[in-house]
Amino acid sequence: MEAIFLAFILMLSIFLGFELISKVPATLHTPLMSGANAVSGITMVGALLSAGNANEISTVLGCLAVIFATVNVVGGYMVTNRMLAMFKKKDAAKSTGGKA
Amino acid sequence: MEAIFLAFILMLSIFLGFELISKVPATLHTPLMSGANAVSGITMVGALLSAGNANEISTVLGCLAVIFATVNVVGGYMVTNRMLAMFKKKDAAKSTGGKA
Amino acid sequence: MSLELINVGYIVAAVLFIFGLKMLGSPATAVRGNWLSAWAMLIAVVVTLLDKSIVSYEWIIVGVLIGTVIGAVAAQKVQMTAMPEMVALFNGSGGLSSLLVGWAALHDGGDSLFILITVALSILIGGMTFSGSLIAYGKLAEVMTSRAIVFSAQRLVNALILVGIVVSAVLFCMDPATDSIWLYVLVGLSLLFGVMAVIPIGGADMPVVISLLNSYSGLAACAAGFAINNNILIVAGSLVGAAGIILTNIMCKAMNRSLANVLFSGFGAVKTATKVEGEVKPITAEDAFLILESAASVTFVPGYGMAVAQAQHVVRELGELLEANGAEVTYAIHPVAGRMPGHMNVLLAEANVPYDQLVEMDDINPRMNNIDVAVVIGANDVVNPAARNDENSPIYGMPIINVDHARTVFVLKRSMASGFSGVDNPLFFGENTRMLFGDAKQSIANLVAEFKS
Amino acid sequence: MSLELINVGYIVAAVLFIFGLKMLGSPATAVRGNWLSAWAMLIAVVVTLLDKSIVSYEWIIVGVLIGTVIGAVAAQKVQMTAMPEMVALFNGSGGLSSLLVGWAALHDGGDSLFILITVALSILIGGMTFSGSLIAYGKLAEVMTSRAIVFSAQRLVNALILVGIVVSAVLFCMDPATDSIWLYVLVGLSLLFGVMAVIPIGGADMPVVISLLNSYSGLAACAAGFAINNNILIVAGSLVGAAGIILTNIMCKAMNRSLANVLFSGFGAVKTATKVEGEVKPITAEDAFLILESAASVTFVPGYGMAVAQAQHVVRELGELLEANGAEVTYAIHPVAGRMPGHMNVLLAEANVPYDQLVEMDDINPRMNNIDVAVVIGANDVVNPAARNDENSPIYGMPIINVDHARTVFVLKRSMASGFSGVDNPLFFGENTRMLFGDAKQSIANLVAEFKS
Amino acid sequence: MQIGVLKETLTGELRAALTPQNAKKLQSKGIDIVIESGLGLASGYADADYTAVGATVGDRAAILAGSDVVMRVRKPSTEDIAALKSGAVHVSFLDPFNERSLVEAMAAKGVTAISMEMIPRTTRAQKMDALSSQANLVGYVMVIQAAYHSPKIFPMMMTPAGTIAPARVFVIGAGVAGLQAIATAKRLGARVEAFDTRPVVAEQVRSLGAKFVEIDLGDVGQTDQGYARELTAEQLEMQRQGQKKVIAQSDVVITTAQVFGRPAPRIVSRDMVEAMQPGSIVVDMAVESGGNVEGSVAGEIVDINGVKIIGITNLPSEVARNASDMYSSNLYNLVDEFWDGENKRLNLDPEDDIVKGCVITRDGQIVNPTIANHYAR
Amino acid sequence: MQIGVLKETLTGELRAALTPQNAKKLQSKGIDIVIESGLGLASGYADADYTAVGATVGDRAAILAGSDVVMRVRKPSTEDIAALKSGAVHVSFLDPFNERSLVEAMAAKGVTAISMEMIPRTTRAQKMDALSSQANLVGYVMVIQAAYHSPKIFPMMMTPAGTIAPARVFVIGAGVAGLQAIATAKRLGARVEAFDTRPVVAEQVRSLGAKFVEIDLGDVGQTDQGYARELTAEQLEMQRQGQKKVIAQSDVVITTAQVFGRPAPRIVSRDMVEAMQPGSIVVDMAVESGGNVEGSVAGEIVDINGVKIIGITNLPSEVARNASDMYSSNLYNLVDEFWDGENKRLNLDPEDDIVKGCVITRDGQIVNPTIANHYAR
Ligand SMILES: NC(=O)c1ccc[n+]([C@@H]2O[C@H](COP(=O)([O-])OP(=O)(O)OC[C@H]3O[C@@H](n4cnc5c(N)ncnc54)[C@H](OP(=O)(O)O)[C@@H]3O)[C@@H](O)[C@H]2O)c1
Ligand SMILES: NC(=O)c1ccc[n+]([C@@H]2O[C@H](COP(=O)([O-])OP(=O)(O)OC[C@H]3O[C@@H](n4cnc5c(N)ncnc54)[C@H](OP(=O)(O)O)[C@@H]3O)[C@@H](O)[C@H]2O)c1
Ligand SMILES: NC(=O)c1ccc[n+]([C@@H]2O[C@H](COP(=O)([O-])OP(=O)(O)OC[C@H]3O[C@@H](n4cnc5c(N)ncnc54)[C@H](O)[C@@H]3O)[C@@H](O)[C@H]2O)c1
Ligand SMILES: NC(=O)c1ccc[n+]([C@@H]2O[C@H](COP(=O)([O-])OP(=O)(O)OC[C@H]3O[C@@H](n4cnc5c(N)ncnc54)[C@H](O)[C@@H]3O)[C@@H](O)[C@H]2O)c1
Repeated sequence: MEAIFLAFILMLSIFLGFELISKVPATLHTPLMSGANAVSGITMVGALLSAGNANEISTVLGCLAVIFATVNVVGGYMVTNRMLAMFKKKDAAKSTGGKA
Repeated sequence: MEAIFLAFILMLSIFLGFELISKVPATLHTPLMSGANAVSGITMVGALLSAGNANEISTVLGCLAVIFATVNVVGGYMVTNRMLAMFKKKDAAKSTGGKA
Repeated sequence: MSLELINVGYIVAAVLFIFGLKMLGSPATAVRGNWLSAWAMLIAVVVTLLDKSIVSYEWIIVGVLIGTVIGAVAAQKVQMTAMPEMVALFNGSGGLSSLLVGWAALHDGGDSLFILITVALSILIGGMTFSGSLIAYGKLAEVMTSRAIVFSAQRLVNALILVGIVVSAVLFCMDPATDSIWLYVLVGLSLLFGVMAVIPIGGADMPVVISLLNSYSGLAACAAGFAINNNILIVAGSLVGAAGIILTNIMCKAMNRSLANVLFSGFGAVKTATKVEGEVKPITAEDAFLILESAASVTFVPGYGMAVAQAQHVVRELGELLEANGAEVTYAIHPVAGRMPGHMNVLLAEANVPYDQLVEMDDINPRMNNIDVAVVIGANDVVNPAARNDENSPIYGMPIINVDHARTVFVLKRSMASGFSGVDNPLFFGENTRMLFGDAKQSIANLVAEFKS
Repeated sequence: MSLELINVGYIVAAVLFIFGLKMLGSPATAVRGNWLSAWAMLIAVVVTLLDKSIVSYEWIIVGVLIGTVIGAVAAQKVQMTAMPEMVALFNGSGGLSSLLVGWAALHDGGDSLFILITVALSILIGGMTFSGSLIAYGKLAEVMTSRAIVFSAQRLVNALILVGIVVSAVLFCMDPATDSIWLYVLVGLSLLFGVMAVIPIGGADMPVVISLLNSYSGLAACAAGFAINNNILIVAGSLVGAAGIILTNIMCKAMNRSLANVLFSGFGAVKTATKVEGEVKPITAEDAFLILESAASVTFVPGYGMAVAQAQHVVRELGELLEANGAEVTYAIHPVAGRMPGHMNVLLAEANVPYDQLVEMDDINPRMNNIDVAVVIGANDVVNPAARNDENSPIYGMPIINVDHARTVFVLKRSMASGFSGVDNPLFFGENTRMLFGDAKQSIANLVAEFKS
Repeated sequence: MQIGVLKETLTGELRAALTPQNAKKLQSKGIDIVIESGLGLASGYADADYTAVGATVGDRAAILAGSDVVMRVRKPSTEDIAALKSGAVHVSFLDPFNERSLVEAMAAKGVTAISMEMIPRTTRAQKMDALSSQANLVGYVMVIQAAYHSPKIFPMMMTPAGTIAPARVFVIGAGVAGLQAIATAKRLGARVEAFDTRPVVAEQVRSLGAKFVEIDLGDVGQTDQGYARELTAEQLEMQRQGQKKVIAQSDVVITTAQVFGRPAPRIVSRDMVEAMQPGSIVVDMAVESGGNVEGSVAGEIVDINGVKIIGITNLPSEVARNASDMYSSNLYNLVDEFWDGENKRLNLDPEDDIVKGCVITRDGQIVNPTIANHYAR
Repeated sequence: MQIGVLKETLTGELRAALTPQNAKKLQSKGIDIVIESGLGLASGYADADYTAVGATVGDRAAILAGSDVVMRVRKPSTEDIAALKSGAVHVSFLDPFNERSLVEAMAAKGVTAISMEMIPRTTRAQKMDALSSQANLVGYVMVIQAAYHSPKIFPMMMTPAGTIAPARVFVIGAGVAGLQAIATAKRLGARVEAFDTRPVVAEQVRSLGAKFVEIDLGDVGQTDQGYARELTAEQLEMQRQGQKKVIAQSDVVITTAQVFGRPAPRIVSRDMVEAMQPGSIVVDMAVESGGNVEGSVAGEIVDINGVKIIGITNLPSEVARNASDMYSSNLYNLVDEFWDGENKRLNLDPEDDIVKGCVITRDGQIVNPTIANHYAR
């Protein structure tokens, strides 16, 4: 029965994912890609569970997984943020430029 | 744990419901409302389970529920279909009218 | 059939419901969407029948037969114009069913707190959906007055009912006998609450209310789903619940109102509701577009406002789009439109409107009642029916362009202000008049954008 | 903390992820969207750490610290221009993590077939995401050639690898030892497959590939979620998987290509990739709009084609929209544009273009390299750089409007046909030239529609 | 009933008070139309065109003596008045403010005199408003005159032999004629600016795509008939100063400023004209009522330092065909409005707004209060 | 080097061959400019304007004798040619096809004669193309002339006193002048139709928003210089028939049909004119080269049954200011194109396309092959 629930969840999430992103301006393509990439670092949760596990091999694999996942998460969010900030700056520059 | 899965499912479904309907032309408001109403007749599934139940009171209540739910489902889909058909006819009339 | 397999069926049904709802939102796919959704329902019903917990089928068959006959006959017989009230009835029927399912769950389900709460919720939501839908039906079918019914202390009464509902629900959950008095109280109050919620809303707003009740009936199904622990009820119910709210919101927007305004305006505004005649009916560019799109003949009536807005170029663009769309387009020029003789000619010539589309007042008036849409662009005095009807009007006797005889009139102006001669214009309150407020250039540009999107 | 409570945290995280992704799609909310999503991640991580099955934290702390330092330093140091390759690396890292999580699940999870299959899937998808991302990085950072790498029998090799993957996965599931040789084969082949899938794709298409790989890494996380039976991994992973595919599709559309074309064109079309010079680069109205929207200075260069298309009215409309958008708009008129002296003046005056926006060739040319976008509307000879550069050209010596010096040039015409003087125009092949094919009026109208939607 | 239509006697007056089209419409109401021979010749209508629709051609004296309604464009001579039959209705421009003796003669003769200038400017009366219909054409004519005499073209042209800047046209007074002048000059591609003392006009000028020159004159306003109020001497001076620079830059200046019932304001002084470039053109529409421009001479083109001041007097006659059509329609609409079909007569109800405005004399009295007041002062 | 610019002697010729602006540009190249007194007066330029930019005012005889380049608008007299210095360059309109004696005189004198008519019609030479620059203005002028003389207004007006239909303008020959005429008439609000024998013109006419009248003449085509070919007698007849109806309905007919180097085709016959409404206007641009319209007289306005045929000859002089500016720029561009800055002289490379086209005589020879052939025939 658990598998059934998971299947429901999977199905609904996929649909939701499809619906969420509809019309994105080209300027946002890269930040959005990068942001989505950071979310895919959610595998970190799995890595944590593995790393904290009693089983030794699992711990080792998990620890490696934690490293990589953290790189993905931390780097991903920061890079996205930098991209979006640049974006904002340009807008600001434009509007002040317009006034000058 | 089951409640957790159900909550996930509920949350995702609600989000999906919000995302599904975005820009609907006014002419479709009524058919869409009617179509959604038919879907809400899904309570029929519950009614069936109740009516088929061993418990007597449940059977009675369930049987009534089946009646009402069936009215909703059958009537709902048929009415929606009629509305949409009228819609199509108008379009057809227009295009032939244009040619005449 | 195992629960797992049944649920696989439910997943398929859910997918189809999702596609179906999505497709219902677009004219090109709506018909197929409805079919998909119907198939989904069939699948859900069939796999459910295979459930091992169903021990007898007699009652089911009887119920389904009765329901099918009633539903089918009603759906076939109903007049096209009576569709909305029929939908209201169906919707109420679904709500009642959820109420019953919740109730039945008491008898065969467990009695964990979780289940009790969900049962109470299905009764509450199902009950108010049912009674509210009946009232909506009554108003639309004019079985009862379609006016907003208000009385003093209405708010107080409603508040009391709500308190009563909460109290009885709590008491019921604390002592969950299947024949608990609180259960009956809850049922009664829920029904009452549905009635009270809908009576103060005017008949013209009923479609919005039905859409909202429809959303509720989805939630009721969802609650029932929790009560009997059934996935498809939860998924489909909450889908409808959410989609219904969005749709309600869209419908409110199309009427240029907020949901709160629709639901509660009745309480405050008894006056506006009674003043049905003389009501100004604003329209959005989106809806105006839909009407224009299906029009076979459109006449533009420009006035001084078109000149002020310098809208001539976009007007011609719209004219061209309408022509491309198969409509016959004319520009009806009143001799005194504008502020100098030939004012409109200067502008329309500048915008390259072909001369043969310009028609004089005397040519257009006799065929005005064959015109689908007359679009009045910043004209006022020259389309003022008071010049025809009201002997006391200072412009009485001036021939006007009889746009009020057209099937539909759009008036594009920025406000309800009067024109050059300073007299009020009854056209704006006409039955077939819709006001598209805003700068004429902007309004027309919006229409053009609609045509292009 | 009980599993239930942890999952409540997960639900909150999921809701935030959903909002975050949605908001990332719109410029106004993107920054907040990213923050929401980051919070969601934090919540998910924190509640996970409360899980009772976690017995030791040392390794975790070490791992997190190392990962944080690497990620933060890399994200800080990277040049703005090198962002895409950095994203590729991060993505690969995530993929590798999923591979490892799947693998680890073998050691502490059960070994039901379901789990084995999901483990195999996480290894496959995670592995190919990892190696594919590395290749994408290499191409973008020009660590390796950015050209499409193709060799004969490539299809055959790829097919063999795929077969190998399936076979090893099946064999592994049939005999699921934690040190099964097939496990290692599967890992190796997955990595190889990622490499093989990306090398035949040209460097210019890498962003699309990264987006696709990103979608895969979401799916990998999802698979890992099934392997360890974790809801948030499934929800977030599949959200990213689906959203990534949609985004990939949007990006392909913006490049006017199909996904299949991006993924597989390398196999067939070695030639087009090398012929970079002398290539005609068409552009869609949508993309032209995006460039125009962010331009601070736009100059229109009308020619005879504008007259033929009678596009003057829409041109002025576009000009107004651009001005409203904050751009400085000019109309550069070449003295011989059109077919009679002053031809463009007649048309632009008709369309009410203000006189002070008209500039002469000699005024605009010196400041052309500060112009963001020059929009050439049905002009040809008067913008032909051959008049400047090609001594053999019959129009050599005629002064032209140097649109080729502008940052970007859009040329609106119907075909590659030459103009009045019949000579070819190298402008059309310029590095910064984009051809917007079609009737000029229609093309401009499309741009206007984009601005309005 | 008989309507007689007289041929114009003033030299240069090419208009006719009735066209065959309108004659036909009147005939179909059962009215007998008698015209003087040659009535429409100058506007392109032969006598035959009139007789073809049923009108008869009559002798001038007979028309005067025998018609119940006499129509013409210009004011009558005293002899003509004497020849009218008592009780007849006489419709024409009359200039009643300045033609006191004529008006009194008509009153004495017992004629009902309708002055076409005095049609009130209400929305309802617009179809009879001959001042507007003629002023409208005049606006067009003035621009064509200016273009004809200008050594520069109006539109901008960017050509291989250099760029021709658009002519700058400045229109002073944006009433009916002024607005049409603005529209016409704009059409020809000129860069048009305009000024008027009535503030409401700014929006109307902009509605034609031209620029309104803002000159702050303090409170000005307009009469309830929509006419301009007379400016104080001080305001007039402010206006002159404000316009000076604009005029100096203009290639064409068109003045249409009039104040109903008074001499036209003098707006453009000689020094302003002299500050203009040689080859510039000034058109003074108000030349007959005193002139807006210093140095303009009625009926002449004056050259001041290479600037031509055009003082053509009978501007509507420049487009006589359309002017006749318009004027004739105005008269037809007037008759139509007050026609009593049963009794086949004009029913000029003294209580009617329009009648109140335009009927000057009736039953031996000067019945129009504005005119009566004016004379009394 | 010295450039001398002569005042025009032909009566009614108001243009000047050089304006102060261009004089200044030439001066800044190190060229001495000498002008005849009064050169620019008629186009609004005083002698002082020239001297202000460094030109000197000289005596006509001295200019002729002392200049290396002589510029003017119209062709020289034989006396003027005799007074030139041998080897001088003479730039003007020359009408070389018809002025054989003048050309031969110039050759005999050893003058390099540049004929402005003969500038080739290539994209590169457009800036020197005086035929185009003047024709362009003429297109505008013809419409203003027509509007001035017409008793009807051009634009449509729907007014309280009835609707004025737009004037119908028919333009025959849509070359440079014809296209500008179409544009101008359109601007004024007329309903414009046009016809030309060259099929490529249809698109150009439509690109101005006017209607092209389709008349099937069989194969016509154009020369590689873009000029029209002469029609056969049969084709001309087909054209006349096709146009007849359009002309009868038109309020204004403007003809610009020319065939380079030959008398203008006779397109509008007397019966067509007679079929027009009284008050209609015909403008014949080709009146000097024989006339497109039967009955048109150079320099006169002929009235045929109420239809006016305008045969004004020197149309560019109607807008003398702009015409001078354009022509002067053409000449400046010509000098600029061939100026040898190092040696401070004109370098008329005989191999250059433009030189080949426009230089008629040089070193005592008639070097232009087209003209030489024409004379030989
Ligand atoms: N033709 C002539 O020669 C002449 C001369 C003088 C006077 N008149 C008089 O002018 C009147 C002409 O009638 P009409 O119907 O053309 O004009 P009108 O009665 O003056 O009405 C114009 C309407 O346009 C609206 N408007 C103004 N600016 C607008 C904008 N930017 N966008 C949208 N709407 C705008 C105004 O309403 P909002 O403010 O609500 O937007 C106004 O009600 C008649 O009374 C006539 O007698 C005519
Ligand atoms: N100004 C004058 O007085 C004059 C007189 C005679 C000749 N000329 C000559 O004309 C030329 C003028 O140069 P130009 O750049 O203005 O024009 P051009 O060189 O003739 O080029 C016009 C371009 O417009 C395109 N076009 C035509 N119809 C179109 C439509 N409906 N939509 C979009 N594009 C369209 C054509 O390409 P597609 O077919 O591919 O669409 C063509 O390449 C010069 O060579 C000049 O010498 C000028
Ligand atoms: N109600 C109607 O339907 C109707 C009909 C026709 C005219 N009108 C209105 O009547 C008004 C008068 O029109 P008209 O053309 O007959 O006016 P007019 O001929 O009396 O005067 C012409 C213009 O000159 C202006 N003027 C006066 N003194 C001036 C000065 N010192 N400087 C600059 N300008 C000066 C006036 O304001 C007016 O606009 C207009 O507003 C017109 O719209 C209304
Ligand atoms: N290459 C360039 O840049 C350039 C420059 C200037 C002109 N041109 C071209 O040269 C061509 C000639 O221009 P133009 O105005 O000097 O020509 P033009 O003065 O020689 O003739 C005027 C027009 O009359 C037409 N015509 C001749 N016989 C006719 C008949 N029987 N009926 C009707 N029309 C008749 C011709 O086709 C021409 O269009 C035009 O196409 C013009 O575009 C090209």
